Amino acid sequence: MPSNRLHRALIVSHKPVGRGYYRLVLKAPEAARSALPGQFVMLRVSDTLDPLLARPFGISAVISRSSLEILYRVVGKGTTMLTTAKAGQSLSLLGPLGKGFPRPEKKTVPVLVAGGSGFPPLHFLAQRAGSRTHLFLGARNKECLPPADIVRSFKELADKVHIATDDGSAGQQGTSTDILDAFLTKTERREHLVLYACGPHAMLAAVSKIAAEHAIPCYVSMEERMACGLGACMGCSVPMKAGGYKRACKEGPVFDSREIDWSEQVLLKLKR
Amino acid sequence: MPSNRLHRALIVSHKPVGRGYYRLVLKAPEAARSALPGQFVMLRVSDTLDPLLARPFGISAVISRSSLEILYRVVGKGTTMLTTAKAGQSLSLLGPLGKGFPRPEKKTVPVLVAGGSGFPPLHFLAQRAGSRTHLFLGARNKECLPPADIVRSFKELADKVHIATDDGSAGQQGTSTDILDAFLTKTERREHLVLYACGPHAMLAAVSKIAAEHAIPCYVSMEERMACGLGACMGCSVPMKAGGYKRACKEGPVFDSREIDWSEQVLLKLKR
Amino acid sequence: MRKTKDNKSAIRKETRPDRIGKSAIESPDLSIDFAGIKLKNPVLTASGTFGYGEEFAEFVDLNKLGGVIVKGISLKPIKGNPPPRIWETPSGMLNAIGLENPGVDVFLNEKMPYLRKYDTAVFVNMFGYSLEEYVGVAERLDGAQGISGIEVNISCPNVKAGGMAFGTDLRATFELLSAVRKATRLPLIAKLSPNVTDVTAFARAAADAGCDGLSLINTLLGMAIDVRCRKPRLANCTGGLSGPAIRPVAVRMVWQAARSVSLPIIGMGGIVTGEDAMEFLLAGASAVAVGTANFINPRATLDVLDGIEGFMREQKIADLREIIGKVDAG
Amino acid sequence: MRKTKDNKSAIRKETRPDRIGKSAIESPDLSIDFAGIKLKNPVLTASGTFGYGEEFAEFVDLNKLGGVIVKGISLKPIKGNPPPRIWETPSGMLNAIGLENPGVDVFLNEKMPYLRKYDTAVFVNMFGYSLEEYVGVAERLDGAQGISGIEVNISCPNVKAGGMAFGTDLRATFELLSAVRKATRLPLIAKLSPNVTDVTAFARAAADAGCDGLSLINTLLGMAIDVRCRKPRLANCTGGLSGPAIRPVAVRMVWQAARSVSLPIIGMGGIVTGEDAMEFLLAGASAVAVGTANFINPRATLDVLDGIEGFMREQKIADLREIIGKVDAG
Ligand SMILES: Cc1cc2nc3c(=O)[nH]c(=O)nc-3n(C[C@H](O)[C@H](O)[C@H](O)COP(=O)(O)OP(=O)(O)OC[C@H]3O[C@@H](n4cnc5c(N)ncnc54)[C@H](O)[C@@H]3O)c2cc1C
Ligand SMILES: Cc1cc2nc3c(=O)[nH]c(=O)nc-3n(C[C@H](O)[C@H](O)[C@H](O)COP(=O)(O)OP(=O)(O)OC[C@H]3O[C@@H](n4cnc5c(N)ncnc54)[C@H](O)[C@@H]3O)c2cc1C
Ligand SMILES: Cc1cc2nc3c(=O)[nH]c(=O)nc-3n(C[C@H](O)[C@H](O)[C@H](O)COP(=O)(O)O)c2cc1C
Ligand SMILES: Cc1cc2nc3c(=O)[nH]c(=O)nc-3n(C[C@H](O)[C@H](O)[C@H](O)COP(=O)(O)O)c2cc1C
Ligand code: FES
Ligand code: FES
Repeated sequence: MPSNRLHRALIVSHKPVGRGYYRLVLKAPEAARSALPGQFVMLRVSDTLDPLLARPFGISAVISRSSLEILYRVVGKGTTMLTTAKAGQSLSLLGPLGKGFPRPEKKTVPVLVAGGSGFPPLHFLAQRAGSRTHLFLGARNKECLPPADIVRSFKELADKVHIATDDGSAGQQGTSTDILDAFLTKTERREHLVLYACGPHAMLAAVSKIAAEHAIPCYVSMEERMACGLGACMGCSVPMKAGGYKRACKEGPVFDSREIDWSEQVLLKLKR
Repeated sequence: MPSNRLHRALIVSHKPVGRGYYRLVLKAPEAARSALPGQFVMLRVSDTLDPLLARPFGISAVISRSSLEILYRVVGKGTTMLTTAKAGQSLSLLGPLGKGFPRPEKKTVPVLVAGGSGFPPLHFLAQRAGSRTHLFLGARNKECLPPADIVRSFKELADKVHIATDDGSAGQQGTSTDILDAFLTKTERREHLVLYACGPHAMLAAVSKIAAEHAIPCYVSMEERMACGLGACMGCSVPMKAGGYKRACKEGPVFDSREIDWSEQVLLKLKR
Repeated sequence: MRKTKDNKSAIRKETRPDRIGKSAIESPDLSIDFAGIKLKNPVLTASGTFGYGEEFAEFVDLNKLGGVIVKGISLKPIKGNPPPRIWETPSGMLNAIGLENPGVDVFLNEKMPYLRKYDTAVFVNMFGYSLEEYVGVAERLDGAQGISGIEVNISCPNVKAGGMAFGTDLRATFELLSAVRKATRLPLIAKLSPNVTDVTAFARAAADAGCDGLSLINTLLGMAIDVRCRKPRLANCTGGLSGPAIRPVAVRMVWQAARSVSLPIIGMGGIVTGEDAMEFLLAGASAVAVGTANFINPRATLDVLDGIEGFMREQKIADLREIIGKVDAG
Repeated sequence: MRKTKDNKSAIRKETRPDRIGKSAIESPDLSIDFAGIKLKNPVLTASGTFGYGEEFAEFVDLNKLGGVIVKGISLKPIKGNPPPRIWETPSGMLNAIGLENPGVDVFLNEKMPYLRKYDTAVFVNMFGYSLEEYVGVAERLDGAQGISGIEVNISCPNVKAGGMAFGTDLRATFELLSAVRKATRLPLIAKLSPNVTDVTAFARAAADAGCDGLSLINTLLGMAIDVRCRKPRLANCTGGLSGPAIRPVAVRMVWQAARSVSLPIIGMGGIVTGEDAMEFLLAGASAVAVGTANFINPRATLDVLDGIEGFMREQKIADLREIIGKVDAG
């Protein structure tokens, strides 16, 4: 019973793409075939026991019928180690995992909001959602934006890319939520808009609030710490308004923003 | 106070050389300059915490004024990981460590006895000792002998290379100690012979016994498990006939075979 | 599969003369009788690391396992601790899940039917916040079908009351296990805490209370701090350390316990490979459980099983009894 | 350097108003007053991992360290355990050296003169096989020059009598430390065993016995087995687990102890980097000791020191007091 979600994935290419990011293309035909925007994979960065756990990464694109793309930022031990993996080697890959973004309906105008390193799953969504898409990108400064190539790719895929930086070094000065709010306020026909957001918790809470104020549906991708990715360890819990927790890896990572208990969430997680 | 024994050593070349061995050439000028046959280095095989400890390897040759050679056999986690290090990368190297073989005197005829993967320090000794040297190599079968290139190099360096295999698949049938004993028995002028041995403990004990029977000086290199290589952890102890222990990394790894308490040694260590 | 509980204390099974010799080694016998429960092989899943089986059925044919030990069950549903609940450490991880579970009734109605479809032993890990709750769960499990045994968790470091509070007090351990013993006829396995000075005293208390086996070890109590935020990495502050990092402590405790009581032991703590499992068997465990390794490799249980079988072949060992407890400790 | 022991229980040092503000952050103040002993900085060497200082002098300018804690010393020379004495484990190592040492007289005559040449605090780790031996060593050290304090090892897991036998029994701990207390006027630091159910009880016993500080943790008792030879990897059978693997347990115990007694603590267990050290300081340690890391990097102590200093600069922390015990545990 070899599962079709556990793979030795061949590294097709692996290159730095600027601003601290790497682009990793993996050959994993079954995963590539079934992957949906918003889903993720767990990658083991080495065969040693330190680091021990696999790392979760969103799928940023399906490149061909057999390959998928990961865009990752080097932030710590695991991602640093991952950078040394060479094309031709293979990595243990588990996925696709989780539930993706609900598929935009025909008339929907998807509004994507990315903060920090939350853009990869949204890139895949843009790839699938077609040209009506709006993308909001926010960062502290120009250097913290996604790699220039990715911004370009977004510009090709989407109708419009709106950029904001705290210091005004690129796009408008402000946060992505500031310019999102302004955009929503001035947009007249809001009934087809749906928000899809991924980024730090504080930003997701803010987006969620704006969505509620404008009465627009909003889906957020919650990047929690994960051990198993399979719903077994109960480590990736997201607090629900209705009480209790749901698992980001199984019932998520994408949730309807109204389901989530943002008060507790924001309180506890201001770190990220 | 940067010590001249702690280095980031550049990998000059790193290749498999057959029979499960790799040849690693490291640029470490200060180490190369001062290294003596019988000394060793501690190499960290990766920057992760698993495997945690550095691995000890004898110096098998000094290649140039700035480089030294390590010959290692892939036996476990650390050596497997080491095989992935590429020329151009650098490794943390501590050494040269320990006391080497006492330098053969002018008239000495060095008789080298290598068992298992114990030949690398003897290769360096052969390199320095000149052409009077005799070498005895023993292994279970042909495939367990040192790599063919190394055997060839020994043949160039030494006066005579005597080979024995348990199954007779190369050289004479028997153990290296069998043919050593026969050689010593038939050699008439034994007063200039000095034995230098490296290999499994059981073999060293046997060589030591033969040396005593023939009243020939004998130096053995004791490859104990090591943590620090610096005499601090007290982990690498060798039991002494006079009582107590000495540290292989500091007072050794080379000892006069008469100093060692072989009874306890053999009893406890038959595993290796 | 019939799950008998006669001949309780025995780890042994009848000798089968027809399986001795060369042919036996080509297909070594991995079956064991654990406290009267027949297991196909000694590889189980550690509680809390394998869900209720279903989560892993895509990767592991549950029929191939010696048994499944399910995530801990309590009388009422439990919400668990707030996140963050996990943190990675060198060769290990900390968790403070807080025993989130749907409660014994939902477990019996929604999870057991799935597990009953398989021909594998099911062990239900359970706990309570009071002696009465422990007894309550045991009573409900007693009547249920398809349960091979109960693993009583008296060692969870992640809940304030209950859990470890019982498992680190000798008298409380004895009283609790005695009460649970009265509440069920199912084989009882006490899961001991490693966070004690002398694990053998607790092993003896479990034996005295009438338990049929021991599980050890649960996680070591640990803590990690985010030095920039100056906050614990876990919302619960402390958590349980598991994974390869703790294996030497686990092997030691299994060895100590095996020498001090005659109960069969399920050994666990950092098992990733067949060789790791062999260490526990040699130390005296009759079975092993794979925990954290399931997270890094969903097929870890089967890899461990293959590893044990391969090892037995290589070493020409026909029967597990030639291994269990056979370390030569001088 | 003058080593005073006035104002014993204090971890504090006088405020220096001239060092507050921006310039202070550019060169943060790492000095501390540990139990009345002035240390240049909080980085010490863990006993048994740094020899008697000399072994590392080639790599580390001892004058730069907060202090050196030497390998454990006993009344008479001790031969130690037979080999094998060490074994590597995931992110850790087991050792059963058996406290090999040349005895207190040789130490004072041959090792101390070397250490006295340096302007760094020297702590002598010591132990005995009986209360009388502990007292005997303490008496000899009391008269000696250049010793800043005594670290009493009541927690070595590798000797049958003595060591851990004291450290896992509350009453024995109290009696032993009280007796040693009477035998010397030097600052006394009790090195506690982590192999206990409740480390805070032992911390209190040490405080009650008049100790001036605590060291924790010593190694966790562990075991590893060579599955092919069916023998323990260590001739001593069990050994002490150290290294990054045990860090979460160590941080937890320091945190627990710091909350239960007011004695200053030397925290240790798996420290490799400055950030690792910061975890211990935030958990409540006033100083840290680097152990196993010295084996994988002989300059580890200085790297840890640089890491702490760099962290303080980055975080604009002028003084260690802004860190010690400052974890926000909710
Ligand atoms: C569903 C999901 C999708 C993700 N997609 C992407 C992606 O497409 N591209 C990308 O660059 N990153 C993504 N991440 C984050 C990525 O998993 C972490 O950056 C990575 O695990 C860090 O590993 P490390 O060993 O380098 O860092 P560590 O040394 O482990 O930690 C460095 C920092 O990263 C944080 N971190 C560690 N593990 C996780 C984790 N599992 N989830 C979130 N934060 C973590 C830590 O809190 C710490 O602050 C995703 C995370 C999740 C859960
Ligand atoms: C002074 C000295 C010089 C040495 N010179 C050489 C050399 O020139 N070439 C060479 O191939 N090997 C040499 N060795 C042996 C080499 O250190 C080990 O083979 C290596 O450490 C194994 O690492 P590993 O992680 O691959 O094996 P592991 O997975 O750690 O263990 C595999 C096997 O190797 C044994 N082993 C592990 N560590 C050591 C150790 N430190 N010393 C001895 N045995 C060990 C274990 O007991 C085990 O049986 C030398 C050892 C010493 C002490
Ligand atoms: C995420 C997680 C959840 C756990 N939940 C439970 C539990 O509910 N009940 C229990 O007795 N043990 C629980 N454990 C402990 C494991 O069953 C096991 O005893 C421990 O993790 C050591 O084994 P390992 O190192 O192989 O993981 C849990 C462990 C982890 C990592
Ligand atoms: C090889 C070795 C020898 C040790 N010897 C002693 C000792 O003599 N006295 C003592 O109190 N602790 C001794 N220890 C324990 C250390 O001082 C320290 O408490 C422990 O190793 C945890 O720190 P670490 O993980 O940084 O090594 C020894 C540890 C090791 C690894
Ligand atoms: S990561 Fe394990 S349950 Fe979600
Ligand atoms: S290896 Fe540490 S003393 Fe020899």
